[in-house]
Amino acid sequence: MENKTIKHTSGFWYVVKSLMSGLRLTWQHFWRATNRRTPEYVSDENYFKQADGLVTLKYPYEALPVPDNGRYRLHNEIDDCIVCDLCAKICPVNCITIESVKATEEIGVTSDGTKKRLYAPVFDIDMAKCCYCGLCTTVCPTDCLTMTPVYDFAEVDIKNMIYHFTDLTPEQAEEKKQLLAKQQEEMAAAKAAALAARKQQG
Amino acid sequence: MLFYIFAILAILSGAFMVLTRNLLYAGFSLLVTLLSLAGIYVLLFADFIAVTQLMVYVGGVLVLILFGIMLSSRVHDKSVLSENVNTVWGPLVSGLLLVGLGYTILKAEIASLPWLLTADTDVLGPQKSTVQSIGIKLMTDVVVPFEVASLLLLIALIGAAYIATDKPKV
Amino acid sequence: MLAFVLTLVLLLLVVIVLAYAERKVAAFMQDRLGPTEAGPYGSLQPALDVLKLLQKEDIVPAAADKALFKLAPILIFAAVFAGFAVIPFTPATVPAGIGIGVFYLLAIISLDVIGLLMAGWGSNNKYAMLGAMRSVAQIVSYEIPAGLAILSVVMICQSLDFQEISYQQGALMNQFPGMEYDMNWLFGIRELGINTTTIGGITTWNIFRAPILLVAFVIYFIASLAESNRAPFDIPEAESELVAGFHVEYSGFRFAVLFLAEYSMMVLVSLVAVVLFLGSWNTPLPNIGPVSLAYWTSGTVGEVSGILWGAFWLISKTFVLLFVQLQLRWTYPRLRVDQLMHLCWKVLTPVALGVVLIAGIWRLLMI
Amino acid sequence: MEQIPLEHILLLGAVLFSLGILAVITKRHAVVVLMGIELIFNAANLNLVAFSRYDPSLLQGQMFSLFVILVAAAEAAVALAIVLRVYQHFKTANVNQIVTPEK
Repeated sequence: MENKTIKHTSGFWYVVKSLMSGLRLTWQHFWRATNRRTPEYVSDENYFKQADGLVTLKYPYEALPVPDNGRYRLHNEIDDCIVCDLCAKICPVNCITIESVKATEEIGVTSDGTKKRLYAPVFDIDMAKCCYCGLCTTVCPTDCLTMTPVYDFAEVDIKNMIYHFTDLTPEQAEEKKQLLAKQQEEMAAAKAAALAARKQQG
Repeated sequence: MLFYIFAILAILSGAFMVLTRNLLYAGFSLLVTLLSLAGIYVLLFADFIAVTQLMVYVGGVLVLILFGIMLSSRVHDKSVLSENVNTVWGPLVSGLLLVGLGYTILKAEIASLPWLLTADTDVLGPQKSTVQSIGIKLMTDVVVPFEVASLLLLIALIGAAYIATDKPKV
Repeated sequence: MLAFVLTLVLLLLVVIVLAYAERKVAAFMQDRLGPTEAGPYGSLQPALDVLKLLQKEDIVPAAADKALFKLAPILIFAAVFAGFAVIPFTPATVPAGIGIGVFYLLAIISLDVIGLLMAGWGSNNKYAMLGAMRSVAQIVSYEIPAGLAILSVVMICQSLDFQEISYQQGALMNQFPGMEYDMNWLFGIRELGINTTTIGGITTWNIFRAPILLVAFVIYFIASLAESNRAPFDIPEAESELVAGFHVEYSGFRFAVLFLAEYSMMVLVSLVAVVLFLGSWNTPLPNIGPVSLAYWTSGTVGEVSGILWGAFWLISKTFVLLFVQLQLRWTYPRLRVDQLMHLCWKVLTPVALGVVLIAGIWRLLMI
Repeated sequence: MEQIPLEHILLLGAVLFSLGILAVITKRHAVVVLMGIELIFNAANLNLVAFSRYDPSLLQGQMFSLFVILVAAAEAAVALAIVLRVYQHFKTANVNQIVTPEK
């Protein structure tokens, strides 16, 4: 870089001039206060051409648009979820809690054709803990866990930051658990019967 | 009547100044005394003196005194409190003085002095203010004291600045 | 009593407008929006602020000197408010028209200093104490150049009465009792032979009829900024070092009173500047031949038209000066203490002394 | 305006004067002693102004009191400078403790 020596000028008129230039600057900003920045998307050609004027946007009424693929709040499409628990395992801050109950038979098919064999009586994501790393969405085998462009989800009570994605009511969950227990009992009984039959044979 | 209110205020705050042990309170009660005296000066047709009293005493001397108190006492211990000494003969002397002065004043029957009875008491005159006559007098009759006073002020200023400056230790 | 209430209400109104203007002007100069929510364009914001302050708890620190702490805001406000008593608002109305108004004003402002010391000491807080000490040192110092600048006006006008000084600066001069035959000359120089007595308007403002007073005006304006603790002379309440200066410990109603006193001080010094230098309540428009703009925009003395025109001109000029104060606050950085004292004692005071000397000579040219 | 009786003003002056004397005698802090002296000055001034009312053309009392105020200001400035100096040296502003130790 060019080595420029700073010139120290002094003297009455220099002082007046510098004081005036300061006033001129603030006056110019005051004068341009009629212009306001418009809430435009970054790809808009006007976006970088608003050097003058007020930069504040009145947020709840106006907001800069976010990209369509913005990655903010997590959303789980429970119909497509196979409750594989991968997301909970990879989460670095442990913000996902999943409990699973085996289904007695095949429940259905996700939109990409995978068979669903597990119920999820608990599928909670604590957005207050989430660090928005996006690892859970990468590992999700059925692409049911996604990040949405919603970014304004402040709550008064921090408990409301826990999002419940399960589609089962507690009663249903209890019912499924009992079904599973019954099936397992039956299977155990069948197994015991089969074992006893084999012993008799042998 | 306004004069008696001011007089009682001046005496009470003056007494409080003497009685209180807190130096700061003494300073602020002196403020009340000075203000009520300024009020009395207005009642005595001395508006210029009254405003000068405000300007010099309240704006100057009292601020100096308060600064003096704050700088010459440690803030966080009890040193803004000051003990009284001579509690016996101090009040005695001043009480005797008061009695003597009061006796003299009452005995003198000042109101019936011949030159007071004949004196003209229309101080303000047509201009409703003493400023003009004081200004003229400062430039004519008392011009020498005026100049000497300005010299005195200059000397006091230089002297005070010199005394209070921190001299480098030799 | 009526004058007291009227002045207080008027002052409150002006202060509320000023508080709103300060926030809006500051926002616009920093490319922000400022208050927008309360009322149209946020105009109810200052009123709501006052309401909020009044509802707040009145906290008196446990270690504070209770009596002094409680008394100080009242004393500060009383000192500033007493200054308004001698300001002539219109040709016919002045709350207390005393003959030595200018001198009285200078004296009563110095009462403010005592209140500041009281607040600083009473808070028993090192920041408050430091702020009060700085504030007092600053106000006492800057009273000298301000006083000298005012002195030069008094020498030109030959009066300590604000109303007389006001009348001298306009086309209505000869209507003041005792000045029926006085005359104004262009630039105050009789030898030029141009009589501006009936032209009035801006040609008879003090900064125009004795141009040396323009210098005095600049000196007074700078000193008045320092006296009202405004930026760039706001070291007494320098947020980054002293939190808030002498009013750190105040909250609720007492803080509201201190806030009011601070803004009243700004209004007062601007009013004094307008009255002494910028033609008081006189119109800036001169009479040009048959087009007697000055008379048309002055109304008749003592009637409603005169009162309205006078108040209008006085208040609009005051707001121009207040706007400049606000703009200065958002333009210049804060001065250091030594720079502050340097400016006062080594720049402003000698220049002001020179102005007093020249004003004396100028007065000789005027007669 | 009603005339204030001269005796009452003089009595007020006498009371303030004795209070000032009392402060000077009984107080130990140098600044309070100074305050007592200021009170005495004011008492004297009050008398001067009171008598000046009967001297409208000359105003000698008012002129005198003007100079008294002026001298008081000068005196206060110098006295406080001395008090500060004394405080720095002796670490006290108590007039009874300011004693130069004999060697």
